[in-house]
Amino acid sequence: MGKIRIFSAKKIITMNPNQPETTHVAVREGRILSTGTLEELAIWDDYTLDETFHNKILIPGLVEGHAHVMAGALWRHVYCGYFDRADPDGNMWQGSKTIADVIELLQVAESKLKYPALPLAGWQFDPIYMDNQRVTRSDLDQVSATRPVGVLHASGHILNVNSKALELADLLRPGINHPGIPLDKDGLPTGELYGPDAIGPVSKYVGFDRASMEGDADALRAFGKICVRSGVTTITDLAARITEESVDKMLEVTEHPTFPARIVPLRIFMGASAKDTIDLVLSLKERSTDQLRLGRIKAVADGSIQGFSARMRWPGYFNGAPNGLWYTLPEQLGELYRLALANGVQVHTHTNGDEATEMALDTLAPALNEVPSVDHRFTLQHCQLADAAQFRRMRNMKMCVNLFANHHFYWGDEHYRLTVGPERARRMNACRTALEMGVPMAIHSDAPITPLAPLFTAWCAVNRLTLSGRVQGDGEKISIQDALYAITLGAAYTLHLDGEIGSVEIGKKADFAVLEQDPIDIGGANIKDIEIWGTVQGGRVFQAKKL
Amino acid sequence: MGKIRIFSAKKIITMNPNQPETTHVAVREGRILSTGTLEELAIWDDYTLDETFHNKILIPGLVEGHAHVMAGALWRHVYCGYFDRADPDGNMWQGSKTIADVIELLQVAESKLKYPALPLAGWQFDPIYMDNQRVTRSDLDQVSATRPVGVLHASGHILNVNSKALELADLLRPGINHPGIPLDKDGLPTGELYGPDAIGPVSKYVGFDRASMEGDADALRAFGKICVRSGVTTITDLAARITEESVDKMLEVTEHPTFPARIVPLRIFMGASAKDTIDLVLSLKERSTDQLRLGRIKAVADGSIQGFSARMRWPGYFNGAPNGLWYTLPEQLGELYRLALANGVQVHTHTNGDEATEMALDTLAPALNEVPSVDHRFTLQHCQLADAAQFRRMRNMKMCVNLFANHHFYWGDEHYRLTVGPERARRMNACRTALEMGVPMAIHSDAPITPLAPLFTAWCAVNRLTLSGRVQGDGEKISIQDALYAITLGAAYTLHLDGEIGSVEIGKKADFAVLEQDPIDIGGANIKDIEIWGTVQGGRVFQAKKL
Amino acid sequence: MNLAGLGIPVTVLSGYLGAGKTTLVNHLLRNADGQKLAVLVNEFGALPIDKDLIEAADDEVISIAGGCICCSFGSDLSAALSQLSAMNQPIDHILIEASGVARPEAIMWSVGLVSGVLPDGIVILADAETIQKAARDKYMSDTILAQLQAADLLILNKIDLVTEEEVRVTSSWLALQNENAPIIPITYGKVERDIVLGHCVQRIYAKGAHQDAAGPSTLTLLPKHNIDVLELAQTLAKDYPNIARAKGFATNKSGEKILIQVVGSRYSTSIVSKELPDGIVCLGLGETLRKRHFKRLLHLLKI
Amino acid sequence: MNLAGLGIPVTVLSGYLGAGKTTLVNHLLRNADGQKLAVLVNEFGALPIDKDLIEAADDEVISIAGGCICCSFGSDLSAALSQLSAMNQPIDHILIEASGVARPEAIMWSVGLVSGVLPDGIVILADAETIQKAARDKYMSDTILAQLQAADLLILNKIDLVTEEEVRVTSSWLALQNENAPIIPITYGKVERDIVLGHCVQRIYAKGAHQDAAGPSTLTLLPKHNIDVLELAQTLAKDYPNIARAKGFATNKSGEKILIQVVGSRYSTSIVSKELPDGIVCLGLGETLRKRHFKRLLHLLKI
Repeated sequence: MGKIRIFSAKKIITMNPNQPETTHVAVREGRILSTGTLEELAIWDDYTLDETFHNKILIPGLVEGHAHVMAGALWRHVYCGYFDRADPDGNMWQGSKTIADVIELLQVAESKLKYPALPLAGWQFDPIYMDNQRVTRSDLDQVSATRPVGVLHASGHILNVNSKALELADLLRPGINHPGIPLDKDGLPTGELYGPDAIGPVSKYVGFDRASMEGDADALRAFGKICVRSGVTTITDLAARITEESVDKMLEVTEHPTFPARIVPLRIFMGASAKDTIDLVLSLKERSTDQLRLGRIKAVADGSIQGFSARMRWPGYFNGAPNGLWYTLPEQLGELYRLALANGVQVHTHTNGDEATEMALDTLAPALNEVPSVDHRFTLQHCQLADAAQFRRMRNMKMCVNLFANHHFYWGDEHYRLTVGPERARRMNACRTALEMGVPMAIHSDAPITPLAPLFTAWCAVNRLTLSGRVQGDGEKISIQDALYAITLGAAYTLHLDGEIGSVEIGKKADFAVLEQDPIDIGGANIKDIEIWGTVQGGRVFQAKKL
Repeated sequence: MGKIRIFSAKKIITMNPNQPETTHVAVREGRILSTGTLEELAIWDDYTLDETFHNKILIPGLVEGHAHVMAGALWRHVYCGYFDRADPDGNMWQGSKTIADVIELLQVAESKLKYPALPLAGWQFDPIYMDNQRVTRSDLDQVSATRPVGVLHASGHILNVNSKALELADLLRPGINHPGIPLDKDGLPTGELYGPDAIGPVSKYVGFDRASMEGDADALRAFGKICVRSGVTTITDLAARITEESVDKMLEVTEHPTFPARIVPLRIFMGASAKDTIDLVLSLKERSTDQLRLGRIKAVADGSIQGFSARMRWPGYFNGAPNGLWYTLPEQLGELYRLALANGVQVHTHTNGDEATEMALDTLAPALNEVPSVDHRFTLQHCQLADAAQFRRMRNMKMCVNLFANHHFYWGDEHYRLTVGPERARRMNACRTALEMGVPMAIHSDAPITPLAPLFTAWCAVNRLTLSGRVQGDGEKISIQDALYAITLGAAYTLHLDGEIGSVEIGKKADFAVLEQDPIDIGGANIKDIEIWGTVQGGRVFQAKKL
Repeated sequence: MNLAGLGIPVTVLSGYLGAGKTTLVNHLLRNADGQKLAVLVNEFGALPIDKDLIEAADDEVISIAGGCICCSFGSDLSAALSQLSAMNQPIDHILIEASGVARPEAIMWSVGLVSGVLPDGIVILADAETIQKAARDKYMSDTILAQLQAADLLILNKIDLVTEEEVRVTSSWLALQNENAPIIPITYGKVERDIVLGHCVQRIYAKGAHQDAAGPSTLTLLPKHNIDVLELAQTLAKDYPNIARAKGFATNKSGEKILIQVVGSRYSTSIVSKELPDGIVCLGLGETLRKRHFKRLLHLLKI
Repeated sequence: MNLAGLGIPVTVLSGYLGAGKTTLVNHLLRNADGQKLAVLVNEFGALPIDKDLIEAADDEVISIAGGCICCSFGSDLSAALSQLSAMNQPIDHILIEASGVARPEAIMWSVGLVSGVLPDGIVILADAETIQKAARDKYMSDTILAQLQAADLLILNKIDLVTEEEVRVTSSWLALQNENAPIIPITYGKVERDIVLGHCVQRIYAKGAHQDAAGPSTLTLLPKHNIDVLELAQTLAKDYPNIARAKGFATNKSGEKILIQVVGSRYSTSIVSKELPDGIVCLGLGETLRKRHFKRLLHLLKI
């Protein structure tokens, strides 16, 4: 039996209604032995008092229910985003405000590369904030004419490459006939690649190899560091191409004593039959550890709204774009649901458009009738356009939802004027309706699509401000308390982990986010500005500054 | 793609919490393209601005979840009711306050009939308000001695006929031995016929043929007109004897461009086996159109409270009358429920007495355990005497309820002093309990049993006044908002249509009730007095005055 | 048998679900012996006619071997009865198979309002094994007891499934529910056609007074004078519980020819205009009917 | 058949779930007739290869009798195609079996970006019994219609399950959805290999111009002069709807050797560096192709 360590804090917000606030928490064997006053805790046994947090606020370790290890992987490339952002090691990267900034940033990075054949890649480039100026291969040829260079947009749906990259991919030739590859006056591609079909054949030449896009050991380690900086102690990898082999590596990384996060990878349903996928995750599940929770599946029903590939019900896209794409057939999804229910495997389903949500509901309902399950917690991920009637159906089917609250801020203005129009933009990610209809709810960042930062995500759900400063959907705002619940117990519930994490309670994991300010006192408008000192995960202290 | 028409209104109450009130709604292809300010709507595409409603209030088209096409059919006969009422064509019929009034009314109607053999029928006669004076064949012989004459009471359970009608039915003879057919001193029937068994053999001779009682094309058209006058855009025909053949006619009528209502007929479970009934509605379902929604079943467990044929739990009827009648065996109901659940067919069940409600619950529970269904929305119709424990069971079984709010007004005093006594009279149609126990709820008129007028029904649920002016069951009153919800989304939910109708939201049907006054401003005591200009149904404008 | 122009006799058959109504109906159809039966059903469940008996079926009417038919009366019994009585096909008897929720006496009242048909009797079927439990059912108890109380004849089916002692106990219990109706114990729905349908009267003409070898115990009374017909009918109905049925003609003191019908404890008399020989056939239960049991009766008839 | 070094021809096969894609693929593999096929699948469901055809299987590649192979392209089609074209094993044709949600034209665009392979045609399969209902499906309607519209050849499968009249009606409906693609009615997935894969051109060398006994109606055009090759290709694709495929070589007016490929209404021409004899093989639908049907063509070719 390990020794007891009692942490004191200025305030501990427990999310446990029996004792909403306290000042001390006793930890043993990585778990919470008890919370209360020092006097109450002292009677357990001998202890060490740790006063590191005496002037900090402790809250339950935050839970990110929808992110990707890629959020760690991308930092091996050059950050070209518009907003300032800290990398996993805590270096602050200034936002690039112009195309020239981006080119300069890449030139500096290029000058540091050793071998001439090494590719150079940038990411999170967002010309939406630069009057949507286009970038062609001649722009990137300024960075290098000899090594392949590519810059991935924040949306993930556009890649700009230089001439060398095109040449390597055998695309610097006339006669290319692809709607995602615009041609210049000279009949050669401009270097702009639109959509995964066009990006696919080139991305690997500029450095976006499989490891970059899906994560490897280094990426996982970087991912862990980002978690500490954002107060996250449990996080999903929501569309992992896990195999029996890749799990070895993940186990090695996550079991390391300094790895600071509990990873919940969901195997993506793609490229294998429902049965093979279930068999795989059932076998992976057995290999789960405290720090690596395997055995769940992620299915994808449609694409994205801003990419116009989400499936929309009438009247479709506001700008008249044709309806989006199905990524999985209803029949295949139905087979997956039935087999998963029969095998006690949880499935999360990506739906963005409201038609995709409807299809998922229409598909799960008969599966549940056939294979009843009292507590399946099948979760719709994103589910951005669901209306009240759909939330009622989710409640009736005991489903959960994980809404993409960050979308308001980053794309809310685009949704308003381009993709779905004012009315649906106001109801997007309808947190309040979800709660009022009784659907267990979480909110997420989809990192790296938007930065991992649950307190920022909470701020989005509380304020519903768009980048231009408009409140979009006043009726869907939720309270600070509801938002804090969503990023702790709410997200834990969607993973069947609310019995282990999400609140500061006896027996749960000793997972805390360590804050410099009190999220309740600071007020809804300022939650995003709270400074995060670091985390405690499984009783181990991780200070962001010292990673 | 059709043209956009934008309606302006003084105020649009949307029932959508994201945007509870607005001023404009854009309509395309019969559906709501968007709601909001004119500026927001204008950016969709070219539009026509329609200012017909600039000084009116729009609310979602009202949904009547329990009515019968017979409400349209009866107007082909003489209205003999106590209250003033408008017929489908808008002519106001003055209420008959005395027996003499009724006789005179019938005499006038008789004088206009051409052929001597034509029958003459009156309806909605209610001697409850005339000291319960009896009417015999000699009274009606004053109307005609040569043609058959009949007057149906408002309850539908008593028919008065003249001598000629008895003669045609071969009942004007001595030796009749039937408890529903009282005899005069001369040994011949008095002309009063009590109960369906006694009414049955005579009704057809006075003009209450099948078409009158169940509806035909003309009745359906009249029904549609009544809908417009009461703000209703979707309505059930709750005990239809639909066949493959009769659907042809219904389709023809409802598909006509000027037909103003969406009809939801529920096939009655009577005279055919559960399996045959399910097979029939499954085949009918395929023929559904936007305006005619087929594929649901109505079962009947018991009779009526005021007719003493409802099944009561202990202590039974207040006046000591013996317990009522079962209309369907529990075993047959159970078979229907199981087959319906297995085939995804929705069943609504008429229960009036609390024993009937208990039987339906006892029957559905094992069926649901055997054939689980996550979102069946099986609904109890009337369910007037359910207590809190029964509502809790309904919630647990995910059932819905449609309560007969109008009963308070029309029979509340009778229930108090005669049928169920004070305590149960106060809990009848327990709207508040239903909502507090979490049972999705609608309220209804059962037209033609009481007049179709959802705003009046809402008034009944809000005020719970009896005809004598007493508040009966103060604790079961609900708010105006809850009542408005019940007659829009609440009723839509019981029909699985809350995703299509019941609120003014993007994508839903362009169905509105057009009101002269604001139901919120006017206050609960006056909702029933709101003037109804007409409706918009599927984007088509129907002005009551111009029908 | 449209006896003497008085209308087709109508028997109402009821009993709770599982009592054996369908088996009994099929037994009667199989043993119709030249009688043309019409079966009216208000069925929620499966069609109650064995498939091998069905000759043809359209939406309305199912034709059955031997000229019998079956049709559904839905919600309009009067119309169905009127149609049957007006059919070209001669019908000897109408059997209404009422649903388990039916009030048989109400059905019989309705029958009484229709011209061309004649109420005969209410026959209620009970399963010897289950009737007492069924009569305690949470929901159906009062309905089942009311049906038993409405019976003119009670048929206790499936007695082979219980002991003789149990038959006695159940019979006593049934007699408590309805002290007037004779109780007829049977197995497999095999009840004597004559007992249910009362087509015994023609025997008067066919064979005179005698005892059949098979069939129920029969006794034919042959009044030799004009008698008090009403008193005779009452006596047969009330004082001889072992007479299940009696049917025949007698001449009353005013010289009018009267049809007597007795079904259990129900009796009716009707004036008949035709000239027919006097004679009343009685069908007995249990022990053989013998003249010595009928002393008061014989006295009454001055036989 | 890596014709004249232009790359391995790639056919995209698609159609909604249940149209019969798997049966058709297996039929082609069974009747490969010495051709080495590679089948690329992006399968969510069961493996689409009949077990008896499989010779060996590892995680990546399934070897099939007759030197054919099958592999899954997962999410990276380009990589899979590159690998295939670089394999030691010579491959004559690549068939991509696309999933039911696929946009076949998008797949073909991607094929067009890969060196070493050559877009051939998009073949869409439809079930004669279900296609019209499937095309009204609440969710899949627009996807299915888009697939039909993307077709160069439409194969109407399972025509044995419907009447001739229904085949006519369904064919007309298909023609409304895609007015350019020839419609090929078949049963049990049994389509002529040459029609799907277009391996007819070697006949020029093997047998010269003649009519096969079995197989689709064939006509071989042998231009005797340098001609306007583009006009020839266009004419074959647009003006002769009963030509499902045409493939072969001709010499253009500048003296360059040109490969002509026609799949339904899609055509392509490519300059070939090798020296090959001229000749174009046409595969017909329905009635026998005869030279007299091709007057304008013959005039063009100056034959």
